Amino acid sequence: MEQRLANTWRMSVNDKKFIESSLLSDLRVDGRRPFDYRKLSIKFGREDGSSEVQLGETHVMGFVTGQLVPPYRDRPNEGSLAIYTEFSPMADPSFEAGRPGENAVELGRIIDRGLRESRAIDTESLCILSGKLVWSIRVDLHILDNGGNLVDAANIAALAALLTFRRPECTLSGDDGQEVIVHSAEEREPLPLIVHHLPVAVTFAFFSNDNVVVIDPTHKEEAVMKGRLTATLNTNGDVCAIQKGGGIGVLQSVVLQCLRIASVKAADMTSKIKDAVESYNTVRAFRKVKRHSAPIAVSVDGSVAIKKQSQDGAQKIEL
Amino acid sequence: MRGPQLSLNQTQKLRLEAALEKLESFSSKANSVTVADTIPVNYEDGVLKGHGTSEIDGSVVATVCGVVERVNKLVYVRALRARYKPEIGDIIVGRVNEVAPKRWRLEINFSQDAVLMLSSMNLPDGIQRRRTAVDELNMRCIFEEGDVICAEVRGFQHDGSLHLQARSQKYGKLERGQMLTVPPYLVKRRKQHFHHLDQYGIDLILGCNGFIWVGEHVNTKDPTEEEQASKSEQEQVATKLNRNAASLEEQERTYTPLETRQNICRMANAARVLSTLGFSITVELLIEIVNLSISLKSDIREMLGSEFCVLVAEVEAERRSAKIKKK
Amino acid sequence: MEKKAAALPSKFVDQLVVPGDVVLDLTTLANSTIKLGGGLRQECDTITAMKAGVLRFAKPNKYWVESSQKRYVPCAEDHVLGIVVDTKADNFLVDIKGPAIAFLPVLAFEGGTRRNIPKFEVGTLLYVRVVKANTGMNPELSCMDANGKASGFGILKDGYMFESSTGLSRMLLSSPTCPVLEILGKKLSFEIAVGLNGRVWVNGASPSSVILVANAIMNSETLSGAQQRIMVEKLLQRVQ
Amino acid sequence: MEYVSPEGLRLDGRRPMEMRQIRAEVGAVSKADGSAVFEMGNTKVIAAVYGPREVQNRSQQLNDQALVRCEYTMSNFSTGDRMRRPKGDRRSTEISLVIRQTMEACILTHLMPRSQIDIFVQVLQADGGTRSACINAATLALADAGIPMSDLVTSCSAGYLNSTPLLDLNYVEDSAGGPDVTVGILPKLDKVTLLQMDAKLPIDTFENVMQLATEGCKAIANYIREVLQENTKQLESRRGT
Repeated sequence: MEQRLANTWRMSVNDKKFIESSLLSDLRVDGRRPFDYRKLSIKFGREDGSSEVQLGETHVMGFVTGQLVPPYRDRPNEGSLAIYTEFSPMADPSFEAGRPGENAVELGRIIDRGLRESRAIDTESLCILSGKLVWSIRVDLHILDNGGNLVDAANIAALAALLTFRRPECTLSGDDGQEVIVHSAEEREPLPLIVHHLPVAVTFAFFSNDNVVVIDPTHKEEAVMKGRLTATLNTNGDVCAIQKGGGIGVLQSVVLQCLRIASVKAADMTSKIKDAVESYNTVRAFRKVKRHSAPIAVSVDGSVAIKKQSQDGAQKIEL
Repeated sequence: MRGPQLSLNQTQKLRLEAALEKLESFSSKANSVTVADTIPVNYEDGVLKGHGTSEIDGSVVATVCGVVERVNKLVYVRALRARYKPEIGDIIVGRVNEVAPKRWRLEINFSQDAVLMLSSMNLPDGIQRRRTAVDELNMRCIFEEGDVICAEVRGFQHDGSLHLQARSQKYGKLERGQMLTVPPYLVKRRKQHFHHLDQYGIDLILGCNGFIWVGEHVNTKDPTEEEQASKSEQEQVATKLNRNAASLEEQERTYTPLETRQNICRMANAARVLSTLGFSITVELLIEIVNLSISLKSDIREMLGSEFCVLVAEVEAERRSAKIKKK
Repeated sequence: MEKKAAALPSKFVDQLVVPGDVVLDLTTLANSTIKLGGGLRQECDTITAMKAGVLRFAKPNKYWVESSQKRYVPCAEDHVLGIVVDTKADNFLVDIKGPAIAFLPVLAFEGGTRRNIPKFEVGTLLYVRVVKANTGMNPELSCMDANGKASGFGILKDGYMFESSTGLSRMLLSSPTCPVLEILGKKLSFEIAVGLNGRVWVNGASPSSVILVANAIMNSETLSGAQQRIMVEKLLQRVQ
Repeated sequence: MEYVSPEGLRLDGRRPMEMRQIRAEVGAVSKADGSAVFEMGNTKVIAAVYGPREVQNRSQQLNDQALVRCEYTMSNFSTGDRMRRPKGDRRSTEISLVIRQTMEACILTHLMPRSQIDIFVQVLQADGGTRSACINAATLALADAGIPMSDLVTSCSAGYLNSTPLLDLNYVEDSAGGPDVTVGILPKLDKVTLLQMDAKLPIDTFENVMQLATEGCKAIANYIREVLQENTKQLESRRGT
C-alpha cells in the first residue's frame, strides 16, 4: 500500500488549478497557444520500415514487417494489416508489464480504425496467389517515453514506417503458375506499399470549462483534462475515424469546429511526414549496396507447403 | 415495465392487473420525476436543494428517479429503488464481513461496509470498563464472520466511514431465525422496529436497511442471560471451544419447537410476498397476511405461489380503498 | 567515517568522477583525518566514487560527490517541497520524491495541538523541512524551524509547481543569486520556493509571468551564466 | 449492392431515417441493484448494475469519488456463427473502456466516495448497433439502481450507404463496409459525450450523418424517460403510504 503511494506519479492541486485557470486566458504551461503542436521530429532507422517519432517529450518507435501467410477465408484476394502496440513500463510508471492494458488496446484500435477501415493501404496488391498466399503486414508501435498525446505520435510513427517499408517482389512461375519466387533485394528492387492516402490523427483535449479546447495535450494536461477527441483525417478533407470515448460532453458545434481545425493540422502533418520520407529515400538511394544471393523457388501445392513458404518469406524479410 | 416475477395464468394475470390498477388509482398524484427532469420551484421564496437534486443553467434538476418532496424551502427527491441511505438512530440488521483490529465490518446494503467498534458495544459481561487487549483477542467470541447482528447507526466519522453502536441488551447477535433482504424503500422509519409477536412466539426486526430478521423470541431478561452474564470470560471462551460438542442440555436450551419454526417461515414468506409485490412492509400488514394464510389453511410453501400473491394484492387493494372511504 | 590521511587534497577535486574512480589512495597519505560525504566509499586503502558527478572538497577535510539527479535522497535539515498523499491519524503521508514516503506528524506545526490539526486534501503542496532521515525508516518532516516557528513553512497556495533535478535546485539556491533569477527578478515580480528535492514552485500576479518564469528556469539547467542571460532576455522580449 | 431501393426502402423495409423498434424493460435481474434489458430490432442486450458497494480491491479505492468498472461481453450465441469467444479480446476491452468512460461522465461519482459501482453488459443477440444498445441499457440500469446522475446518456448509430444517410444500421448494413457513426449524447445538456466513427466520409456529409444519429439519440431518450417515469409511478403507487 505504502509502496504504491511512493511509486505513483501524482500532481499537486496547485498545478491542476493553475493549468485550468491559465487555459481560460488561452495560456498553456509550456508556452504554446491552444492550437499549436509541440516540436515534431521524424527519424528513420537503417532498415526499411522503421521510424522513430518524437513529439515534444513523447517518443514512439514504429516498425513494419511483412510475412507471407494464407489469407482469411472471407477475403481470399486481400492481404492484411495488423497494428500491435507495446506500452513498456519504461515509458511511464503507470504502464504495467505484461498484457496490454485498456489504454494500449484503445490506442491500437484508434490507429487501426484510421488506417485499415479507411483503406489507406491497398491490401489487394498484397495478394500473391489468390486464396493461398498473401502478404500480412504487421505494424509494431513501441512507446518509449510518455509525454502525453501518444495517439498522434504513434499514428505518425505508423505512417512513416509504412511509407518507408518495402517488401520483396514476388513472381509466379511454373507450369500452372502456382510457383512463387521471392526475389531478394539484390536481384530486384523491393516494392513499397501502395498507400492511397495518409490518415493523420489529431487529438483535442477538453476541460471542465466548456469553451476550453487544446490540441496535442501534454502529460500534465492529460491528467487534468475531462475528455478527449481524436479525429483522423486526410488531406482530401475526408474524416477517416473519430474517437471520443466518453468523458465530458461537448456541443456538436464544438465537434465540427474541431474537425475543421484538425483538417488544417492534418495537412500540416502530412507535408512534414512526406518531407521526412523523401529525404530518407534520397539517403537510401545513395546507400544502395550490391549483395549476391540466389532466388528461392517454392512450389505451392498444399497447406503444408504454404506454411513452409510463409516461414521462408519471413526469413527473407528479416535478412 | 417491472412486473413481479411470477408465472401467472390468464385469470390470475387479469385479477392482478385489476388489483394493481386499483392501487394506482388511489395513489395521490405523486410528483414522480426521472433523471434530468426539471423540478418546478418558486424561486421567490428561496430554494434549498436537497438530496437527489442539482442545478443546471439555473433550474433545479433531479439526479435520481423518485418522488419530489417539499418541506418549506427544501426540495428533494426521494429515491425509490436505491441502496440504503443511513440516518443517525436507524435500527439496522447486518452481517459481519470481517473482524478487523478493534472493530467489525458489517455488510448493511450501504455503499461501504459499516464499522462497529469494540468500544461502542456492551461487553457480554455487561460491565462498563476500558477494553483490554484480551477483549480484542476474544472479539471472535462475540461476533465472527457471517454472524447476523442488530445495531443502531451512530453516525459518520470524519473520514467518511459509517459507525454503528450496540449499547443495549436489545442489540447484538441474532440467532435461531432467518434473515431476508427486501428493497430498503419498503421499510419505513417508525418508532418501533423491534416487534415481539407473542401469539407466534417470534421476534421480528424490520431493519431500516432492508434486512429483516425473523427469529424465535428471546427474552432479554432471560435467566440464561443472567447466568451468562455471571460467567467469567474464560468460561465463555471454553464454551466457545466446546460448541461443537454441545451437551444435551445445551441442545435442549437452543431447541426451537416445530410450531415456532413454522411461524418463523410463515412470517418470512409474508415479507417475501410483500417484497415481490412491492408493497410497503409493516408489522400490521405482515400479521394480516400471516393470519390470511392461516385462515386459508394454506401450506407455508404455497404462500410464495402466484395464487396467494394475487390474493394478497386483492386484499391490499380492498384494504386501502376501505381506508380511503373512511376518510 | 573518519580516516587518517594527508592534508593534501585529491587531484580529482572539482573534476568529473564516475563510479569506480579511485579518488584517494590512503596509503600515500600521512596521518590526517578526512570526512566522506555522499557518493564516496572506502574500499580497503582507497576511497572510490560510487556516483557520477563532480568531486568537491571543503576545508579542512571534507569530500563529497556533487551530482544532479531526478530522485532525491533525504537528508536532515534540507528544505523540500512535498505533496500530501494521504492522511492518517498521527501523520500526513507526504511524497518528497525520495525512496520512501515521508511522515509529517500532524502536530509538527507552529502551535500545533490535537485540537487544531490542519486539514489537507490529497495533492496539497507543502514547503517542509526534513527532520530525520535515517536509512530503513521513513523520513520525518516538520513545518517548523528549529525554534518551533512557522517561518515560511507550510502550505503553498495557488501558483505552479514543476519538477526538475536536484542540481538545478542547488543552482537556484546558490549565492550569489544565479543569473536567471537575477534578471527575472529585475523585470518581473514573483514568488518562488525551491526545494532541494528538485521541485520548484512559482507564483506571480498573472499566469503568463508564472509560465515565463517556470520555462526560463527549466531551460536554464544546462546553460552557462551568459547563455542564461541571453535566453531570459529573448523570452522577455517575445512576451513584450 | 443496393442498400436503398429506388423507392427509398432499406433491406428490412425501413425508410432511411427510420429507427428499428425499440423496447426496454427495467428490473430484469433480481439480484442486481439495478438492471435492464434493451432491444433495438433484433439486437438485445442485458445490463446489471451492482453498487455503490464496498471496494473489492482496497488498493483501487478512491478517496474522493466512486470507482466505476464496466465489463462488456458478447454471448457465444449472439451472432450467426456460434463460436467460442476468448474473454478480453481487443474489441471488448475497448468497448468496456468506452462504456465505462461514457457512464462515468454522467454519474455523480463524487457523491459516493470510497465505493465501487460495477456495470455488466452482455449482448444476447447481435444485429448491429450493439455498442449503442449497451449504453442505453446501462443508463436504464443505473437509473434503476438509484445512482445519482447529472443526465441520462443515450446512444444511437447512423451510417452512409448508396449516398444516403441511414439511421440505426443493422448487421447487414453495418458489414457493408460503409462509414458507421456511433453517437452518445446527454439529452438535457444537448452535448456529445461519445463519438466513434470509422471508414471515410467528407466533413460535410459527416455533419449530416452525425446530426441524424443525434436525432436518433433524442428519440431514444424520450422513450427511456417514459419507461423510467412509468416505472417510478408504479413503484410508488404499489408501495402505498
